[in-house]
Amino acid sequence: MKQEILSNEEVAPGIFRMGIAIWKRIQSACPGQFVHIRCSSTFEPLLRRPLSIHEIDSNEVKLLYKVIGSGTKLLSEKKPGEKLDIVGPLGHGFNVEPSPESVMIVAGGIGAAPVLFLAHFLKAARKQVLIGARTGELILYEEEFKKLGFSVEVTTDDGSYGKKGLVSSLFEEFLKRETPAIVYACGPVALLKEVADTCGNCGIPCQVSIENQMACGVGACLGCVIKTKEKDGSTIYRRVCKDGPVFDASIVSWESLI
Amino acid sequence: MKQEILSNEEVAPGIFRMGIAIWKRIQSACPGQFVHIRCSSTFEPLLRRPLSIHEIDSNEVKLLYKVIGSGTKLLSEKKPGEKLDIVGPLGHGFNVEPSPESVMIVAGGIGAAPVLFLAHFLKAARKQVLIGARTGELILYEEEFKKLGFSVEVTTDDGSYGKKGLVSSLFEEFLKRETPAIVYACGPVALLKEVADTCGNCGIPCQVSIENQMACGVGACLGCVIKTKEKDGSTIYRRVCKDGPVFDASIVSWESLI
Amino acid sequence: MGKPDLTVNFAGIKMRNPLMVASGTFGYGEEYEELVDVKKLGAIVLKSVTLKPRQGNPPPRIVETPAGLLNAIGLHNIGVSALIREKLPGLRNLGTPIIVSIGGETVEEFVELIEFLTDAEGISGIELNLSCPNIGKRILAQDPAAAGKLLESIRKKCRLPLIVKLSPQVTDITEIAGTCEEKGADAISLINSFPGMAIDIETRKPVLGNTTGGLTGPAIKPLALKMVWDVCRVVKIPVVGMGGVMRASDAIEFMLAGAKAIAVGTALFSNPDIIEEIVQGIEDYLVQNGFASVSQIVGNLDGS
Amino acid sequence: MGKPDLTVNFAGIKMRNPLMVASGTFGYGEEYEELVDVKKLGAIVLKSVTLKPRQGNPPPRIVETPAGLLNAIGLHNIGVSALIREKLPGLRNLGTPIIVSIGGETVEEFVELIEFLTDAEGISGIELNLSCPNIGKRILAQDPAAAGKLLESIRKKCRLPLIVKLSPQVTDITEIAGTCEEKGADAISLINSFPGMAIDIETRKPVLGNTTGGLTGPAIKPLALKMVWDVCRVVKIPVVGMGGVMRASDAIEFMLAGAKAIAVGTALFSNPDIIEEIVQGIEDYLVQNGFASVSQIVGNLDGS
Ligand SMILES: Cc1cc2nc3c(=O)[nH]c(=O)nc-3n(C[C@H](O)[C@H](O)[C@H](O)COP(=O)(O)OP(=O)(O)OC[C@H]3O[C@@H](n4cnc5c(N)ncnc54)[C@H](O)[C@@H]3O)c2cc1C
Ligand SMILES: Cc1cc2nc3c(=O)[nH]c(=O)nc-3n(C[C@H](O)[C@H](O)[C@H](O)COP(=O)(O)OP(=O)(O)OC[C@H]3O[C@@H](n4cnc5c(N)ncnc54)[C@H](O)[C@@H]3O)c2cc1C
Ligand SMILES: Cc1cc2nc3c(=O)[nH]c(=O)nc-3n(C[C@H](O)[C@H](O)[C@H](O)COP(=O)(O)O)c2cc1C
Ligand SMILES: Cc1cc2nc3c(=O)[nH]c(=O)nc-3n(C[C@H](O)[C@H](O)[C@H](O)COP(=O)(O)O)c2cc1C
Ligand code: FES
Ligand code: FES
Repeated sequence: MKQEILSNEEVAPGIFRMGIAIWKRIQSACPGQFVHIRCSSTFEPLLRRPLSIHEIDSNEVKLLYKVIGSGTKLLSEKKPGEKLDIVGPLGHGFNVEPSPESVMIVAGGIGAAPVLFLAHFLKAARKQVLIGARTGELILYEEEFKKLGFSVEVTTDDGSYGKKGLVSSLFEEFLKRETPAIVYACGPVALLKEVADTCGNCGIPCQVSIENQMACGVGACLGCVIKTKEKDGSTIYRRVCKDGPVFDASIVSWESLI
Repeated sequence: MKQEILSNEEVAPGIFRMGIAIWKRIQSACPGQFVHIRCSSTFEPLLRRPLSIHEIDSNEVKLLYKVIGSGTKLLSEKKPGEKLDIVGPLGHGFNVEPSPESVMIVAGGIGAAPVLFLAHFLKAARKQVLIGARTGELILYEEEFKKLGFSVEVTTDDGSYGKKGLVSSLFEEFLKRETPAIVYACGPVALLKEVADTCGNCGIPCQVSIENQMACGVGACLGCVIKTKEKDGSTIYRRVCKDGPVFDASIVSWESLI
Repeated sequence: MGKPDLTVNFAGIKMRNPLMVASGTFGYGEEYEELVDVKKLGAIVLKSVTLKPRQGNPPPRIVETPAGLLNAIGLHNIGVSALIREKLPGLRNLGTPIIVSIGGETVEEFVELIEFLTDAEGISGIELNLSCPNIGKRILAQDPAAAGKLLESIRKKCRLPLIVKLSPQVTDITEIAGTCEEKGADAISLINSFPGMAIDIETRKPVLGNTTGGLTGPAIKPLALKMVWDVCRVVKIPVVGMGGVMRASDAIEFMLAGAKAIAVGTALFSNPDIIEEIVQGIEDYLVQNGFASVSQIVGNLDGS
Repeated sequence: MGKPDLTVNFAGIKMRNPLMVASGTFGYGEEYEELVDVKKLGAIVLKSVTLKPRQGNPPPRIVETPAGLLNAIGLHNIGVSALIREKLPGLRNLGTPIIVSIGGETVEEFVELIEFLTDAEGISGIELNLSCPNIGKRILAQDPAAAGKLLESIRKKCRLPLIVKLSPQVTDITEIAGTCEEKGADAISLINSFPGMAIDIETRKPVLGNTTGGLTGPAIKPLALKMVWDVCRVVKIPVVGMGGVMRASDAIEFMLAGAKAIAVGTALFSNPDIIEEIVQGIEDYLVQNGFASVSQIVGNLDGS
C-alpha cells in the first residue's frame, strides 16, 4: 500500500519523526503494533523495516525512528509528498488492562516510540513514566506525557538532563517506594531484561516490546523468532512479528537474548 | 576519483547536460574519449556507465546524456555540489587529420554528445555537420556548430524541424553533391552502418563511435568486444573501451551488430 | 483478441494461472490473508512439514545480503498431524489448490508422511523437500541414488501429484532431475536455496544461529534460471521454477526457459502485492506479444 | 602498538599484504595502470592463458544482474607465448608477485603450458583454472578424478607454487579440494563464477552470446564465503578466497572463515580504489581489535 508522507523531520540528532496519511486499517491499531515499510524501490535493502506506531491522530500516523543503517537512512531522506510503501498495523501489541490502580512505563532511548501511543490508552489513578536516554537532547515527549496525566522522571547517561544514570536503576529505586499494578517497557534488550528481572522478583506483571530482524512481518517465514519459556519449563520459539512484538516479560528467555 | 558536480540540467525532454569540475588528466582528453561514472553508491547498478566527453572548457567537463535506465536516471537526480565518482578520460578517440580539405560530421540523436567536442578540433576549409533527431526539440547545439564554422543541416523523423526524414538519407543525398575528405559519425548503430556502407562504396574514410555494455572500461575484462575484420578477411574481437569507442568504419563487422 | 488464457494444468493440478508461492515463505496459507488475495494465486505451497513438530534452528535465523536473504529456519514446523487437523480445514474452500511440502530424515518418515496425507481432504499435490539433512553427510537432493530409492518407496503409496524439489548445490542438476523423472515424479520444483554464510566481523561469529543458511532472492536469479533451463531440456515432466522472481519479467524469463509454473518466495516479504503484479504482467506480456495462452511461452526461447 | 604486519607468505609467494586481484578482471596487469597502483597489491593474478590464443565467445559477453555480473568472456586470450614475450617483461620489475593463470582442454595442454612457464622469468606462481571445458560434459573442477590425474601429470614438472582454482558448482567442494591437496597442490583458489543465465523477454533470446555465463560480484558472496569456510576446515594448504569482495569487511569475513589471502574481481570494475580501501580497512581492523598481524585473523572464527 502506498500512503503519502505528510512530514519528515529530524526532531533530535539522528532521530526523525514522520507523519503519514492515515488509512482505514491503521485506525483500529493497538499500541505496540508496528508498520512494515519498504525503504527503497531497489533491492538495497531487500527487506521491509518494522517501526512501531508512535501516534495516530485523525489524519496521520506518526513514526519516531532513529537512523541506524541503510533502511532508516533512506527513510530519513524522503520528502513530504512522496508515497511510502507501508503495511500494517501488524503484530500483537500491549494488553491494556481496563483500569488498574497504577501503571508504569519504562522507556529507554528510541524505546519512547511506541509508548507515547500506549500512554493514550492507559487509564489508571496513578500513571508514571520513566524515560532514559544517552543525553538530554534525546529526551522526547516529556511534555506530551505530562499532558496525558503522567508523572515523568528522566535520567540521562551523561547527566545533562534529569538524573544522571540508567533508567533501569531509577526503576529499581522507584520500586522501593511504590508498586505499580503493571509495568510496560520499551528499549534496548539489556534494559528490558533488568526491568523484567526486577518485576519478576517483585511479582509485578510486566509487558515488554522486543525487536528483532524481520522478513515477512506477518508470521509466515518464522525468521524473527525468540526463545520463550513454557509453563512446564520447556522452551519454544515465538515470532516477534506475530506473537509479539509485545510479550509478557515472564515468558521471555532473557539469557538467549543478551 | 570524486569530482564536484557544477550543474545538471534537463536541456531537452529526457536529455541532461552535466557540468563537472575539471581535473588534471581530463584536460588532455581527445574527442571521442569517454568517462566512466559510478551512478550509485549501492550495488544497483553495479557497474559504471560510460559517457562521452561532450565539451571541456577551462573549469568544467560537460556531459550530454539521455535517461535510459537506472544508471542515467540516478545521474539525472544528482544535484550541483554533490560529488561524482568519475574516471577518465578513457578509450581511443577520433583521429583528427591535420587539415583535410573538407570534413563531415553525421550525428544521430544523443550521438551529438561527442561530436561537439570533436568539432572544436577539426580544421578544414569546408566543415559540414548533419544532425538528425526524432523531433525538433532534440536538435541540440546547432548554434554551437555554426559558431565553430560548420554548415549545419538538420533532419527530424517527424519533420517538426529541418527536413523530414532520416539523417542517413540526407547524408546519401549530400554525397551526390560533394565528397568530404573524411566523415565522422555518431549515433544509433543502424545509422552508423548506413553511413559506413555509403562511405565504403564511395571510398571515403569514415570513423564511427560505437557503444556497448562495459564492465572495466580500461581493456582488462574483455567484456565489451565487437567483431572486427582483419585485412586477411578473418575476424577478431576488439574492445570498445580500449581499442575504441572510435573505430575506422571499414573494420567493423556491421552484420554482427545489427 | 480476447483475454489470454492463463490457466495451467500442472501435473494434474488445475491452476488459474502459473504462479505459486514457494514453500516456507507463505506459512500455512493463512498468515498473509490480510495482505494477499489467495484467490489470485495459481497454487499455494505450504511450509514444509515433518512427521513430528520441529523447533527449528536457534536465532538469528535471517540476515540480508546484497540483493539476497540468507535464512536458517531449519524446518521449524507444527508437524503433519497439526497441519491436517488445524490448518487444512480452513484452506479447503479457498478454491486455490493446496500443495503440501514434506520433509523427513528417513525413507520411513517420508512413507508415513505420505500415508498421512494421501487421503487427507483438500490437498492437490505433494512437494517432496529433498533439502533436509540426510542420514549421511549429504542431503537427499545431493544424492541421486538415495533420492531414487525414496521415490521408489513412496511413489505407489501416493495418489496425489508428486513434485520433487531439488537443491541447486549439485554438480549437475539434470542428473538427479532425470532420476526423479524415471522413478515416477510428476513434476520438478527448482530451486531451493543455495548454501551460504555470513560472518559478523565485530563478534567474529557467524551471523546465523545455525552458522550456515540458504540464500534466496534476486541475487540467485541468474543461477536458478540456468538450472531451470538445464533441467527443462532433459526432462519431459513439468517444472515449477523459482529463485529470485521479483517481478513479471523474471517470471516470464523462467517460463521462456521452460518452467510451466513459477513461484515467488522472498519477493513476498518486500512486496506482498507481487502476486497481482506478476499475474497482470504475464497477461500484459501475452497480449503485447500476441500469445493466446500462457502455455505458448513455456520453453519458447529462440536460438539456444 | 605499531603498525600491524600485513605480510603474508602464501604457499611460498611473499606478499606485502593478503590482497590479490582475481584472474580475468585485471587483464595482463597493465590495463589498470593509470587507475590502480599495483605496488599496493599483494599479488597479481593474470587473465587465464591457453596454449594457443583464443578468440573467446561472441558478444554480448556481459550483463548486469541484481548485485551481480554475468559474464561469458570464454577464455579470450593472447596465448602463453605472447604472454611471455609481450607481457611478462613489463611486469617483472613491479615488485609485486605475478601469478599466471592457465587453462587447457587436455592434460597435454596443461603439461605444455607448465613447461613454457616454469622457467619463464618473473613468475611467482601458477594458478590452474579448472573451470575450462573438459573433454566430457563436465569441467575439470567438477570431476575430482580427472583433476587428480591432471595434478599428477604436472606436479613434478612445475617448480613454482601451484594454486588450483575451483568451481563452486559442485555437490561438495571439499571433495575436490581434498583431492587437490593430496595430489600436491600448494594452495586452493576459491571460487570461480557460478553458472548462470539471463533471458531478454522481448527478443526471447538469451542475453549472452554464449547463452550461459558465470555470475560474480556481491550477489554470490554468501555462497563463496561458505565454500571457503567448508574447504578451510578440511585442507591444510592455504586458500585464497574470492567472490563478491566489495569492501574491507568482506575481505575480513573471508579471512575469518580461513582464507589466508583474498582477491577482488568484479569490485574493481565499479571501484578501482578498492585495493587501497581494502588494504587500509584490514589494517584498521587489526589495530582496532588488537591484532599484531594479519595472520592472527585467518580462521579466527568463534563458535562454529
Ligand atoms: C517491532 C519493531 C518495532 C520497532 N520500532 C522502532 C521504532 O519505532 N523506531 C525505531 O527507530 N526503531 C524501531 N525498530 C528498530 C528498527 O526496525 C531498526 O532500527 C531498523 O530496522 C534498522 O534498519 P536499517 O536498515 O536502518 O539498519 P540495518 O542496516 O538493517 O541494521 C543496522 C544494525 O541494526 C541491526 N538491526 C536491524 N534491524 C533490526 C531490528 N529490527 N531489530 C534490532 N536490530 C536490528 C542490524 O543487525 C545491524 O547491526 C523496531 C523494530 C521492531 C522489530
Ligand atoms: C563509449 C560510450 C560513450 C557513450 N556516450 C554517451 C553519451 O555521451 N551520452 C549518452 O546519453 N549515452 C552515452 N552512451 C550510452 C550510455 O552509456 C548508456 O545509455 C547508459 O550506460 C545506460 O545506462 P542505464 O543504467 O541508464 O540503462 P540500463 O538500465 O543499463 O540499460 C537500459 C538499456 O540500454 C542498454 N544499454 C545499457 N548500456 C548500454 C551501452 N553502454 N551501450 C548500449 N546500450 C546500452 C541496455 O542493454 C538496456 O537495454 C555511451 C556509451 C558508450 C559505450
Ligand atoms: C524463510 C524461508 C523459508 C523457507 N522454507 C522452506 C521450506 O520449508 N521448504 C522448502 O522446500 N523451501 C523453503 N524455502 C525455499 C523457498 O521455497 C524457495 O525455494 C527459495 O526461497 C527460492 O525462491 P525465492 O528466491 O523466490 O525466495 C524457504 C525460503 C525462505 C526464504
Ligand atoms: C569478466 C571476468 C572474467 C574472468 N575471467 C577469468 C579467467 O580468465 N580465469 C579465471 O580463473 N577466473 C576468471 N574470472 C573469475 C574471477 O577470477 C573470480 O573468480 C570471480 O570473478 C569471483 O570474484 P568476484 O566476485 O570478486 O569477481 C573472471 C571473472 C570476470 C568477472
Ligand atoms: S518476520 Fe516472518 S515470521 Fe516474523
Ligand atoms: S569494458 Fe572491460 S575490456 Fe572493455
